[in-house]
Amino acid sequence: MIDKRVASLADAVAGIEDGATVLVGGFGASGVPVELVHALLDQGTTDLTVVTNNAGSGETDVAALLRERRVRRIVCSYPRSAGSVWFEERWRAGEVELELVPQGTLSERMRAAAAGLGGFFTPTGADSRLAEGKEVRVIGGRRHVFEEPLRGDVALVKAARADRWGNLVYRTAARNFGPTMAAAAELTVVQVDEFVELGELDPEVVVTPGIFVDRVVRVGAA
Amino acid sequence: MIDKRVASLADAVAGIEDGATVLVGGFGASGVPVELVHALLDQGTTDLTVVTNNAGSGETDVAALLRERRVRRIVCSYPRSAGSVWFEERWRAGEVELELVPQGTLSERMRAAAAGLGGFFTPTGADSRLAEGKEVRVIGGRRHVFEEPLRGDVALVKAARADRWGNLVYRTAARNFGPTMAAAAELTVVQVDEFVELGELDPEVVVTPGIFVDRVVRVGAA
Amino acid sequence: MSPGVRLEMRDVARRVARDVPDGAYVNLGIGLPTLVADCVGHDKEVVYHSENGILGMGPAPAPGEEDPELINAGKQPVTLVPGGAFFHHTDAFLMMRGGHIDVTVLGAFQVSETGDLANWATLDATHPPAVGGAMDLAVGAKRVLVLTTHTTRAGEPKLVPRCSYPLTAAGVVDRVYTDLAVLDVTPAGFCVREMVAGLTREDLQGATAAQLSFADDLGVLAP
Amino acid sequence: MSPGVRLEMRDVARRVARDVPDGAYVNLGIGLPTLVADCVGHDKEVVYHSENGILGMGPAPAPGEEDPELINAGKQPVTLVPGGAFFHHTDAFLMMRGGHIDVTVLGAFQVSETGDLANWATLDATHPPAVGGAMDLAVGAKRVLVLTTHTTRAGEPKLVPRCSYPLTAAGVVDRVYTDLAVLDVTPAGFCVREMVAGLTREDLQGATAAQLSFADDLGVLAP
Repeated sequence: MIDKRVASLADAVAGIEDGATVLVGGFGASGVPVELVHALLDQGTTDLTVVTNNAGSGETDVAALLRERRVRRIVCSYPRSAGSVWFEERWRAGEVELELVPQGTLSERMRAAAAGLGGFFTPTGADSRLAEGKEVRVIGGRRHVFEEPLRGDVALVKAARADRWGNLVYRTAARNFGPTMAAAAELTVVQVDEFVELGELDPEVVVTPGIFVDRVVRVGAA
Repeated sequence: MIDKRVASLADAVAGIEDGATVLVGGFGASGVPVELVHALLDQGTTDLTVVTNNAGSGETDVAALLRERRVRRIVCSYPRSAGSVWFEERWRAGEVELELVPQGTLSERMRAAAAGLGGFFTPTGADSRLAEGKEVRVIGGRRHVFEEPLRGDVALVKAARADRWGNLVYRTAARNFGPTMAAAAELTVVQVDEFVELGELDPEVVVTPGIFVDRVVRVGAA
Repeated sequence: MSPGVRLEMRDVARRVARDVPDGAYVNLGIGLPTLVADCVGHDKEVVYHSENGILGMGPAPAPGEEDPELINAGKQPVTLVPGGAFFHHTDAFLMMRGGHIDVTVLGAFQVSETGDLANWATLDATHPPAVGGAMDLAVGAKRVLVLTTHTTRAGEPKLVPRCSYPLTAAGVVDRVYTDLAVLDVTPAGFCVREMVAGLTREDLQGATAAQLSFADDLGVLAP
Repeated sequence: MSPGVRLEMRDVARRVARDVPDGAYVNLGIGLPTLVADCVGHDKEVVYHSENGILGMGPAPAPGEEDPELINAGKQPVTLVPGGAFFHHTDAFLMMRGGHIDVTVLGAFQVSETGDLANWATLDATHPPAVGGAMDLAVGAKRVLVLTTHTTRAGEPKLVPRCSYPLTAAGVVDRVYTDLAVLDVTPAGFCVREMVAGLTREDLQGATAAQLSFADDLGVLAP
């Protein structure tokens, strides 16, 4: 019997270890698994490498992890935004290491990990200083840079609905990094708004099949 | 005004040139764009490179192209099957060149073309004779072989429904190579069972967005 | 040059919009380029792409109708038009990186005469860097248009022989639209196609660090 | 060895089924391995994957209920169970290649004592080659089980020091189930875990080209 539903946010993040690489979904405030990130914060897990598109804003989610000095390293495409105060503070003080990755390369590197690839060549960034120290190869007359797969120990993802097998559907643009991150981590933890019965999700419409999902928790549950 | 619908199968394949590389969807008899392949046959196009998972069966689709000596080269993972008589005949006579590619690598190479990548490293096939002549690199202690992107001049795809923008949904396992091939070709031609009004396909459920599609034809239309 | 000769950037955006073909798949960079969508005529059907997984992005919703998850690359609320679709980030970037976007309009700090683009980082190392989708779009779109003021606020030329700012991508820019001119990047460098009225060739060259050539059928850049 | 000591392959499949854990995501190779699905008890919930884009593949449909598009890797009609999902080929192989499949059961021409697998091509060059998903599964599944007769029809051993047939993948096989024994591939070579009743260690070694060791707790291989 497969039942990936867990009863609480604490159960959802249980066992995530200090030093883990954590993929955190979301783009701006869309699709961010806020409650899961705060559960991780409450659990006290620290020394994290966080892979995420933005570095949080204000006092919530990744910004809160940065404020509480739980993040050793951040792999990110756009850490700077209105309200990314805690990232800027920690970065300026040299307390957090930043690996800046073009957004498409960030996504593609996680997909490469999900697909078991050893890496790929892309023209994105090949002419830029982000290619420094990396292998560059001319393919078809164009410079390409070699990019390595980027795997997570954990992925924290937000979706709309799940069944007990962990099949997921998302809502509008909140889908963003979810499907790729879910497939790229050893342990994938998902927060959803709603549980549905097995068989209720149309098989043509499942976006993330349950094979990629380990734990699902409903947020806002009593 | 975007309207990718064309009136006939002949219009759908018009302009496909001799010598073209044609990606043909389908797995076994599932999801094969039979009518489009026969329209290409009727048009007389020849000297083709055909990229497809199986080499056809009996007297239809790719088997018919082989019978009529329209195929110079076939890139394929499993050309041998019950009924692949014409492939075997042409191959034995040295009349068709075969590039054998592991099925996942075939699919991944087309995706790499779709994604603008210069190639990737995969462990699949790295220990086998299919890696002969290719770059092999040990990554993370494991042998990987370098595989190049595989792009089509044309993709022939079968889907279930389309709107005038070329948004597509498929039916059950007939989806197979369709979404990847549609994205990996210069000219993507799709046969569908049904046209629907723009806006009728749920935006959460579109599998192939119209950006990948150039022409759509309804088969069985009067 | 005489003051007031420069166009408003909104008018330059209108000029860009005229070059967006009917039926095009278009990605507009954040900031100034988003002005272009408002200027594309209703006689054209253009499909807007957003890097966070949207095709068929529509205008801002009415106040109170915002969906906090349905935002554009600049994190502003948007809508979806009929025929639109959602997909995940990796597919969104496959479209950008794989040559599926017909036209992108980007801002710039500098453009070089060989089409190099610098639009992601300044030389100010006290500011944390951020790149987003700038490099993916610059290398991947079929046609890269740049919409920018001709000079910086301090009056320094943005069209240069060679970028001094960190490169986004080399040799990618096709055409530049400024408040003074429309210029193509050609194998021979910048070629001016249109200039605003009241400007001399010498004025324009004076505001440009790169060497300019002028099209035989030089036109007037008008809103 | 005495005739009749060999198990029926259907019974060996039943033995394999016992090793499939509850909740596992499983891909069964075409041919013999498909027998395993029929033998997995209803006390377990196992999700079957098919390379052509199916998770939650169910048994064959009732006659007359076949959907010609809904087939398995062997091109036979199948069904979908509640909780199942369809996806495209590249995602199906991402699951296989990326370590998402817990268990795969494959056939073999030969398995070497270092876990090399040869199961895609014979030495007959007059036959066109075909590989399908064999290599993807062999390198990508978390656990690779082989289900095969212990010897060929001609009586030649399939468990060998080194494969003479073309390799599918090197060092990938975890366990082999034959009509004579269950053997683990260990750093020290094949280690016999179970043998059929009525067979001596010498008999088994005689039917095997590779050197065998025997587990301390050697068991009986029974259906």
